[in-house]
Amino acid sequence: MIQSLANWILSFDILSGMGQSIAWGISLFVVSALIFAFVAVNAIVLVYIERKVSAFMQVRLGPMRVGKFGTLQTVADALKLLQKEDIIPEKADKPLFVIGPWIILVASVVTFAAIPFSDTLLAANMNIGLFYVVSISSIVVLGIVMAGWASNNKWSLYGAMRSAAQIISYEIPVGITLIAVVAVVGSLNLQTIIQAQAGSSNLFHWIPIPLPNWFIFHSPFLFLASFIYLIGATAEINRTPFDIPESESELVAGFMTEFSGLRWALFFLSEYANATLVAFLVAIVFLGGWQSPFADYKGAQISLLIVTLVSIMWTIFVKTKVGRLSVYPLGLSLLLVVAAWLFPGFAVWLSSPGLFWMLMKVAFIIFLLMWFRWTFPRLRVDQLMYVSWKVILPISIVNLMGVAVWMWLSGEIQF
Amino acid sequence: MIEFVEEETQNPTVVIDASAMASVCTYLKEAEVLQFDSLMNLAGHDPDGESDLSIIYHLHSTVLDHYITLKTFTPRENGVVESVANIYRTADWHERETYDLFGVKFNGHPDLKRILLEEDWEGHPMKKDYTPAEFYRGMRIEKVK
Amino acid sequence: MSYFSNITNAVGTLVEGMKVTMGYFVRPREHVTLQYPDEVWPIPSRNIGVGELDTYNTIRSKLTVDMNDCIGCKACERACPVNCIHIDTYKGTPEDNLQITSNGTQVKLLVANFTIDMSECMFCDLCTPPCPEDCITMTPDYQFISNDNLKTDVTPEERWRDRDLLIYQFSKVSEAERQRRKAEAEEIAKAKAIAMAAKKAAAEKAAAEKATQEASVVETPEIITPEAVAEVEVVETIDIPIETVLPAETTEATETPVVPTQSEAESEKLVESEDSTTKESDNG
Amino acid sequence: MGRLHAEEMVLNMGPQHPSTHGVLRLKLTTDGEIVSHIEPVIGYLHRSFEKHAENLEYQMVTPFTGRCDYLAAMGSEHGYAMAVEKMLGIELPERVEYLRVIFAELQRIASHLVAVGTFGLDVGAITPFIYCFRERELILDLFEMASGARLLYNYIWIGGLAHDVPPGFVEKTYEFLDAFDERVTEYNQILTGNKIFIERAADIGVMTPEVAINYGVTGPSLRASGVNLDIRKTQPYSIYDRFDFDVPLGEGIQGTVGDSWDRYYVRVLEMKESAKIVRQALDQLPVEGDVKSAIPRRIRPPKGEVYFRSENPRGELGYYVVSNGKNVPLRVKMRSPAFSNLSVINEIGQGFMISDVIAILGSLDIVLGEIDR
Repeated sequence: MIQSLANWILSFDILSGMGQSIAWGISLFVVSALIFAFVAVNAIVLVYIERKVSAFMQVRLGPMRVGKFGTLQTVADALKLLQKEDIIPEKADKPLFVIGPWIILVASVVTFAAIPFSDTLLAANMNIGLFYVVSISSIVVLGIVMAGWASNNKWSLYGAMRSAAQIISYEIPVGITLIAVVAVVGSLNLQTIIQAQAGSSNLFHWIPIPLPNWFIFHSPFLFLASFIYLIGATAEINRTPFDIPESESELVAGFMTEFSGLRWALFFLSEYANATLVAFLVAIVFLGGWQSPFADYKGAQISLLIVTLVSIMWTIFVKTKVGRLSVYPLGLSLLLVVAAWLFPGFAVWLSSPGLFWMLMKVAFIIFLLMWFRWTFPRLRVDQLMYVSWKVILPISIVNLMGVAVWMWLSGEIQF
Repeated sequence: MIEFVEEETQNPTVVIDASAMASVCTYLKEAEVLQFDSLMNLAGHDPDGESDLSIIYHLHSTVLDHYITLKTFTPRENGVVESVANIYRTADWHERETYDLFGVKFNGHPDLKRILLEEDWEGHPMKKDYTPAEFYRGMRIEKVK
Repeated sequence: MSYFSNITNAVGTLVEGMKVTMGYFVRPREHVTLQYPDEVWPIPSRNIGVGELDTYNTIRSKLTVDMNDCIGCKACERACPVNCIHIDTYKGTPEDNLQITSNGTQVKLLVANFTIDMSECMFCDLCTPPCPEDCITMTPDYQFISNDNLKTDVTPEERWRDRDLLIYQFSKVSEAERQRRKAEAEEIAKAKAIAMAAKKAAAEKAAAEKATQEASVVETPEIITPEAVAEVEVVETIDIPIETVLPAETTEATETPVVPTQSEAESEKLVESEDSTTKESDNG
Repeated sequence: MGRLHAEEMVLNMGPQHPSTHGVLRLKLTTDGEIVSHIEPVIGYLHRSFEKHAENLEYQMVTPFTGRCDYLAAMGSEHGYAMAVEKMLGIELPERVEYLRVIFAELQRIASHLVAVGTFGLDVGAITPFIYCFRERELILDLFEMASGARLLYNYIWIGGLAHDVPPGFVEKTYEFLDAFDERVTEYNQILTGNKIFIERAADIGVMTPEVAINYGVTGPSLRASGVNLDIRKTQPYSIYDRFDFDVPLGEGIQGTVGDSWDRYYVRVLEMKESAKIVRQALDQLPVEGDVKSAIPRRIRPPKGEVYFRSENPRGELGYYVVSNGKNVPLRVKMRSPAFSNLSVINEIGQGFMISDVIAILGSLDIVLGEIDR
């Protein structure tokens, strides 16, 4: 994207006089600014959505005062945070205290450089994209430890130590589940991973249910891997039920206890940037990235028909409160079916890849994370380690072997 | 040392010498036919601001389901009662409270210090002749009308 | 095997919980939030069968006194556990134009001062039942605050004055009249005290021993009964509330009830309550 | 190689801390995450209720009792009223007794709802807390209908009630009870059975019956240890002997008997039992009866003393009242259940982690207003 932007700048007659490097620099700056803007706006929107989602789950209304339905609430909150007095505790380790939040923010923003938003929209098409994202995002822990140590507060220190232990522990199962996918694709390039998921195929390639050719449906092992990855990633971004570093009922606010105003806002920003990043990775690696769920235009109609039938069956047979939930997918899919049959152009649009599908998948994953957060209690620190080392890690290792065996049996690789 | 008091209270009341409190409670707790294993309440009481303070123990046997009230008297200033905190652990805090509010010392208490008020508070407020100091650490103590 | 059953159990129970939250998420109409200033909680109203207050409700908020019915018996003052009611009464004179209450009782005392300090009130509702004329009541008016009173910079002095906003004066007697009555009463009390002192001196002369004994009795701290408190307090309460309650300017006769220092900024609610009380007193 | 030098750290939890249920301070001696000693420091909310009571008439003490255990004000008032009535020897009208039981049990449900919800909050589940408070609001509505207040009622007076219940109250209470069972199922779905919650609460802070009795622990916390001691059953006061209800005991379904999960679950079950009692009381409630008829004009109990205990939501609430024949009590001592319940925390909390101390504290269900008085 940077290169094409530079080329676009140079394509104007007036601007063509400037050197290649200057155009490159300008486009570099523009793209970074865009990414940062995305992260900032994303956080503001997500905070609002999170508050609304939590409110609805808790039979409340959530923010309602600022703007229509409280839509401007987080903007107001952000402005308030910016105005706040910048407090640095007297006994704090000042340089670390100042740097800490910025490291966290930078580490989480920089990862977006490798994330493909659509087939053309990405900052840098790296051939080690996945590796880059995973490794850079774990720098966050450095900032957390810095912030916790520098605060000179016992609660902060506890939070930082817990966080360090937690993030490092969960790196491993997360990495292994990602390796399973990489083994299937044979590339670390995120675009290549997405392109490998184009088209449609049967569930696990042999159960005759037509589904998009996403890796979540590739094999039972990758199906499992996607959930393991989701769990591990939830832990890595310190969200409930793994939010022990900032568990507000135990450690007051964990490593953020002493922070206020802008610095605290940075933590918030990076928290939501991380959540988005994880959602992006799940979408890219397991849910086909910017690929459409409807492989082609006939496929769109058939898939929608299936969703409708399932929803109808569900509504008829499951007569609980949850059963009534199927009204929503039913209504939506019926609408889409009718639209797709009436307007073939709409069906074509549905089946074409693009930013829309990417963001839909990301939104779904983020909603899932919010759903977790507002339902579950929090694990204890040793239980967290137990889950990581004794449950998720063995399963992910077995899973990796299973993927290899599956590929050997299905003939995708030969020895 | 021990005398029975017949009042219109629901439980039999026994008045015990302050120095014998611990041994009596040990007996009450361990005797087969008594088994008073639970100390329900320990209350200090200042009847009028002149006469001796009294400490009242309400015991209950959860096994045999019967009740007894023990009563002991102690001088207003520097009264000492044998502590029962080692017999009934719940007496630990109750005795601290009584010490805090009445100034009665409990001999043999593991950690006798104020519990509800600050360590450096002057006086023991539940005594009838208590008058608060003017200031506490520079803060004016408001007088109750 | 328990390892795997644990994992399946965990997944199963977590999904169970997620069903509940999702169930509520898709039914947001069941929310319980009340958007307070726009929507107001319906105050349960009921019949408590007291005089005109048939459909009165039990909600316990601001105290109000119907001064036309008050006979100055001080029953409420005695019943108050936190001493937030202050009443000064003086013997009625013909020019006071004392009326007959709605219950048909002839008022005999001039209630020169009737303040209720709502900042001290704990809404226990113990003052209303003892009232023989049912004139002190708790109203459902719970909105003591308004945006108009908001101040950004509040000095400690002003904060104290804000508290004064919660001290309500119900007596219709003017400040000047009150001062005059107070001075009169003090004079009488002084004369009485002189007489008492003379008597006492005589008694002392008669029996010096007995006098010393009496003094010691006075000094011993006894349990102060509320009656005693009330008797003692009359003198005390005369000067304290009046200074804090009414600023010096408002020396003119004021309408009931006077909410002090509200001349500039006054909430709608306060105006309403004032109006309603005035109306009531007019009717009575 | 030098040996790694490690020493214990003193951690001040509170008085300003999200999970100490008020202004409680716990001095934790920690070795890493493991807590080796807990020293509760109380008194931050001390208002000297007992000294107040010595200067007020008997009836005027009632509002102060409600302010001690502010989550179960009806229960506190009920206990105090019964203590003074016992001294006075008052026979109460039937209707008063039934209404008092209804309110005390509704209050028990409300109080346990807070206990259950805040325990969830302590282990990190925020949503069940809100659900619990939603139901509690319905109970508070009922209280508001009857007394006019939502939290501190001063409704149960010595010898009667402040007002009779309004028309429609009985129907509304039935309505609440009908809906309530389903809600409890919901809590069980979202919290009680949740594997993470069980992991956090089961086998944590195990209290043996001996320790519990020795420390004077009462109420649901004691019954969770398997001791069948409910004053409503063993020494029925008021009219509790007329109702058919069970006393739930801790059974160690998820771990050991007397662990935090048992303490939690006993409360959940007790809410159902209380609902049963309320339903029976409503069925039997006499229609006629003046709730104020037995209120004495002047309350001057004869010289003497009484220790009256009742089953408050948090345990045995005892009032030791001494009268000298005047209209002001000579001494009112409140034996607050939470005071004794909290003192056990050092015994059962040692060797657990910081997070567990929070869970244990939540499972003990303390109210600082009552501890500090």
